[in-house]
Amino acid sequence: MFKMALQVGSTHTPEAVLFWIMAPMAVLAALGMLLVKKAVHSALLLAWVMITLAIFYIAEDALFLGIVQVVVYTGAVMMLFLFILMLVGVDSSDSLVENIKGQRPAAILAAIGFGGLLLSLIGRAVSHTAAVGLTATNADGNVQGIAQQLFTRYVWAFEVVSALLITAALGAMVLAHSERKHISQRQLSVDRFRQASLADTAGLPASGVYARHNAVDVPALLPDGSAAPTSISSTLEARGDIIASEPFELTANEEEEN
Amino acid sequence: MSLLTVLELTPLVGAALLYAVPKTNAKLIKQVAFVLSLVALAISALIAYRFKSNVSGMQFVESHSWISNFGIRYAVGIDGLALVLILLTTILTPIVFLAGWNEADNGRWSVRTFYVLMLVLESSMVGVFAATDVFLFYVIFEAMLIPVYLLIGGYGRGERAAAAMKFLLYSLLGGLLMLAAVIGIYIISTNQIGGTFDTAKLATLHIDSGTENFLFLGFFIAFAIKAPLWPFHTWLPSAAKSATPATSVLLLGVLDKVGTYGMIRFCITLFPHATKTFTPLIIALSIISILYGAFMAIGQRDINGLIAFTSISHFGFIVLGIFAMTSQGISGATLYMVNHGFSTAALFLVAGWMIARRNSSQIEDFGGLQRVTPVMAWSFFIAGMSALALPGISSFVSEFLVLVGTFTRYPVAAILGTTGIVLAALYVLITVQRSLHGPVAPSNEGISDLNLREKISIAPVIALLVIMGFFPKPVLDWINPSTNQTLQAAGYTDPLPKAGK
Amino acid sequence: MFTSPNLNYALLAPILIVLAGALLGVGVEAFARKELRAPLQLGIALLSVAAAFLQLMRVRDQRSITAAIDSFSFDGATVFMQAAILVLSFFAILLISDGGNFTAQASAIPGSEDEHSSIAEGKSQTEVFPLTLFAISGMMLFPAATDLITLFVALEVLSLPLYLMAGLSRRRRLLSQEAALKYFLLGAYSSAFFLFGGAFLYGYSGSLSLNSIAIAISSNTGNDIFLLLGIVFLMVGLLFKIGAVPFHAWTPDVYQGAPTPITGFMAACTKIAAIGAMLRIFYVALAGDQVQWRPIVTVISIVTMLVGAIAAMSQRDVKRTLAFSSIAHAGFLLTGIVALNQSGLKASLFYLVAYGFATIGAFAVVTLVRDSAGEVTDINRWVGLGKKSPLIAGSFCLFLLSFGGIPLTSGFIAKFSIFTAAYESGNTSVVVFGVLTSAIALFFYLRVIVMLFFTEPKSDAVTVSVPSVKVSFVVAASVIVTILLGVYPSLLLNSAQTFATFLR
Amino acid sequence: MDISNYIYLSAILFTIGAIGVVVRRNAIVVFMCVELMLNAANLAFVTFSRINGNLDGQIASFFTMVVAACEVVVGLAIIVTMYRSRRSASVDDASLLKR
Repeated sequence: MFKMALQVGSTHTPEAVLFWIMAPMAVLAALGMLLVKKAVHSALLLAWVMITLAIFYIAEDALFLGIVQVVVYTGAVMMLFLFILMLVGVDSSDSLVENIKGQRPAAILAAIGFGGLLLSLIGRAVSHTAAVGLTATNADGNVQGIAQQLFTRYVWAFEVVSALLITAALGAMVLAHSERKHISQRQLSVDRFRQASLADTAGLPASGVYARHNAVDVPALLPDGSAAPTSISSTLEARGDIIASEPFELTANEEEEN
Repeated sequence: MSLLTVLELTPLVGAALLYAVPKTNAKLIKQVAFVLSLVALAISALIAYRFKSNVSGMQFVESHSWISNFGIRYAVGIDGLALVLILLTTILTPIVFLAGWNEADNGRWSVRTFYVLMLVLESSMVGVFAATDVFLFYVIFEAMLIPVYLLIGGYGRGERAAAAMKFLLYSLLGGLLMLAAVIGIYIISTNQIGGTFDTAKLATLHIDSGTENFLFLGFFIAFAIKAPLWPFHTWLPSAAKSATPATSVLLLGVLDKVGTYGMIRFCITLFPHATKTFTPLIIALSIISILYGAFMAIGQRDINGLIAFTSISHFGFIVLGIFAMTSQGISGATLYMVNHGFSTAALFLVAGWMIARRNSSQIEDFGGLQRVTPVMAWSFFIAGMSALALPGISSFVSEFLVLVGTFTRYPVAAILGTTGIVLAALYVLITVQRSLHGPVAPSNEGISDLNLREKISIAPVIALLVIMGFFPKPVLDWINPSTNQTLQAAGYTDPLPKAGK
Repeated sequence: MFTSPNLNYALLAPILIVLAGALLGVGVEAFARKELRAPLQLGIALLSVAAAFLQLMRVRDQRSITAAIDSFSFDGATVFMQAAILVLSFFAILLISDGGNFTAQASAIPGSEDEHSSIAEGKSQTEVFPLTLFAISGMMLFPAATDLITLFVALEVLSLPLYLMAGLSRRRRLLSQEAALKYFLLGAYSSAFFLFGGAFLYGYSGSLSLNSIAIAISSNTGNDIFLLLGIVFLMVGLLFKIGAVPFHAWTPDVYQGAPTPITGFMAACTKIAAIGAMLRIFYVALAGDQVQWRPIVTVISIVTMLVGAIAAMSQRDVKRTLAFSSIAHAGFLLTGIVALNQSGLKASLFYLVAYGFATIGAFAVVTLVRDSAGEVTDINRWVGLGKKSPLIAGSFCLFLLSFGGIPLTSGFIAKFSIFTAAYESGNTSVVVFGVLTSAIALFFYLRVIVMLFFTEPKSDAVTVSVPSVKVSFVVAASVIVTILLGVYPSLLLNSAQTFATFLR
Repeated sequence: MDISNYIYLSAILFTIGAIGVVVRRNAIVVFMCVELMLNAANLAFVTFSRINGNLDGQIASFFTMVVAACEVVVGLAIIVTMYRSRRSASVDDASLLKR
């Protein structure tokens, strides 16, 4: 499958070793991205693929891109992904249940066909490929070469990209920024102490407690003052360890006194 | 500016004027519309007066660049064929205005809208017959569907929305096929003589036969739907049943003639070879139309349905005459177009009055009208006789010419066509017998006869039916040069009379 | 060693003016008082679009392919399409500014207390205006770009604001956010295809510029398989953008969910930009390889027309119906690409303008039809609208007739000229299918007209809100243009003819 | 080693990304798959840059990275908004729109 005949398009052994170690791992990581259930794992696998690519870029005489790949892509973009995953919930995972029956096998089949076709076409194409290599082009340094191109030939596109950056910032603002009008906890407590009376500064008393005795063998009282036998554990009842509830019942005149 | 353009603009100006009249003043609106249609009639009379019948080719020619990128021009001009059809239009329009004075009162929209649509329709009918630029013809051909659609859907009876829709869809479908053919012939002209839509120039193109057949079919199917020829006729009965009498008259009397007119003007002139190829098929279709229409008419209980099916039969005759490719055949067919216009006008108008009075369109509901309403009954009788092609009434001449013209080339077809006449006698007489004679049905006793307005409006139609029956010569004089030209373009000459005749 | 690049700013100015307007708009968001923002933003947006148009008219006769080194071609087609985009955007901005279509606060959760209070406070998300201006600048650049990088950047500049704005609907916000998500994911997906295709074209020709790709094709130096892969992937990306079958699935959802003015803007202007770029790519860069791509585009064109027309019939939502109609129109427009001749370019230019005006007008009408809960797009509730407001319903019918290609509307001339071009190039099959599809499409346009005019209104039918000056202006202008271009198309056809050139 | 192996790798990664977009349901994962596709395209650009012997491909990659960064900002903002509204980032749950 791999044609070794083309001398111009071939490189020295170290790169081959690098490629044959890293490339299969990258493919496995990419496949894993598809197969793992948790989004976070997918993100980490993608980061791995990106780092692999960065190494490849450097191996392919694209030093600048290799660095940018690590800094911008793996560093910034993937971190953003991870942030969002944290926000949405790290546990967020896919249900791997199919929604449309037969969709997944069909998609996989189509993809294998698509990929196979693609690979075989490329396979036919590359036998004619002869690489020029970048040694001459990079004579003044890769970064210098890119800068030269970027600020002359592609300066217009470079200028227009600024519109894109502003759009992105503006877009994030529109969707995420909301004017604060919730009062913070701190403000709430300050307000509490500034009010006229300090009577309920520590908070209001808890509502409705009706028991007059705190032993477990004394029944609770219902709102109308009568005892509630069911409030006593049935074990105590079976053992007969119950105190008569009458003394604790709230009588009518007692209520009036209060 | 050619008088033709003036004639096209007059109804449009009228339509614009109607917007100056307050919407509520229905009477004034009707009067303005009627007067404008009379003005149009006068202008067309002037055109007819100035028309030179001994000159072949187009007269009153006018041509301006319209869409220069495609070589499209506003080009008008008439020969005898177009003249008679324009006259048919301008004569029938004031008649239907007068006859259907109260038709618009119960429509979905206002009276004004009705008359605006009618006047726009008149203008576009004149335009479609006058156009000598294929693109202009096509645009008007399609655009005039909209007013008819709105007239049926907005002012008709019964299942009017559905009928209007059916009409529009059929016509638009045909129109689109024609559009493909129009584009095709334009491209061929671009390659050969520089892009043009001028009919005369297009006739000089050399088209390879496969393409020509396709282009011919594009045009022909559009016209066959319009004409309507079996099997493209199914929209007609429902439209005729739902439309108001005035709309029906213009639709069947004039608008559908665009189909047969287009066959002569475009199919035969532009595609003579394809015409030869398809003639047997078309003759067969027209015979089927004649017989099918007649049989269906016999079985009809609805009076408008009856008229619609008789029309299908008559259109069969017209198409038969056209594709017989003899001078009598084409002249007869052209004359038939005019006569059929007046004959259907009479039928629809009288039938409309009958239906309005009786509030039913079933034939068996009209028993003994002869005794109750003699004038109406006689009018209906005469109209029926013209549909039957009784000698002495106009249709006879044209039907005779068609059959004679056909016989010299296609004897079998002519004989089969003659059966159609017998069937016509059957369905007309049965209808007349059922509706006019016999005992007076009790519910019919209170029916009033035609009032003065109705009498005035039907009188000219009946007069024309009779006059044209005895004295068709002036019209034939107009028609004949253009007939000969058509035959010449198609490369036919009249077959010599067989020895021993 | 480093020579500073020489840009022709006069020719880039139309784009730069719009961008400047957008930046000014961002500044207004940051510094202006709340109640001042909306009028200021509207003024800035309209002024910058108008100024850009004036500048464009000033330099319309200049031609240059080196205006921005090799990235930008200022030729006839560029001028025409930029002018069309600017005029239509002007209308779209008027619609956008017409109150009540956008959410009061995008960050508030739908149905929350927060949302209610921001509505009560009468807030509005005025960032829409700068976003629109950014999108316009991208649209202006996209059909003019002559290298793959600029094309890609322009594609993103025009898409990102649209993704955002699709999610800002005031009512049915969940639906709207969902539309934004779908639009975004599929848009990004298609960008990836575009880019991958670009990579292969670069691999084929060794250059990113369209002209060099054309030269590589004509000199036949590269590897044909790379070329084929490049064309196919690039095409997939572009077909996604114009909503051609089989990449059309997003269109109805996004059209339905997005705020109606944005839908109109998207439908009219994005189509011009995307078709414009496609025309340039296929006419300039890939014309030499037509044997490979022309059959594919022909088939896609036919299938797109058919699917759009047939699927539209079963729709019950006005906006979805219009979406499928736009799919069908994408098919018709692809016919112009298949034609691959000067008439094809001319016809496409005319078609885009005619379609753009009818579309903006139609969506303007959609914003007007409401009930107490807001816009009503259920077609069954539009029944009998013709009786209540004949003018508005009549205009809508006119736009539909134009979509259907009835004579004396602009749509007819557009279809006529594009079919003529295709016929001229020998692609009769496209014409035949085009005509057939027109017939099918007419069926559903007529069905809507019947509902509006020939059916009695139901009790729960909707009202037409009294149109503001802005909306009436948009509707009236669209009506006038649609009729004028139908009756006297030479007005625009002549300039389409003059400007139908690509500089190479 | 043949340089074209990088192109095979790029095609494989692109294909995996393209499948991922279709089969995965979580919007964030779908988006990550798009990123994978963009990375694959970048690898192709860089490799072709080496084969062609000019830097245009590397420039294209650079632009792709910038553009992708912007796209991520916008895309994640949209996804977060969606998530806040309905507590789910699944594409399937986003199906109010009629299919």
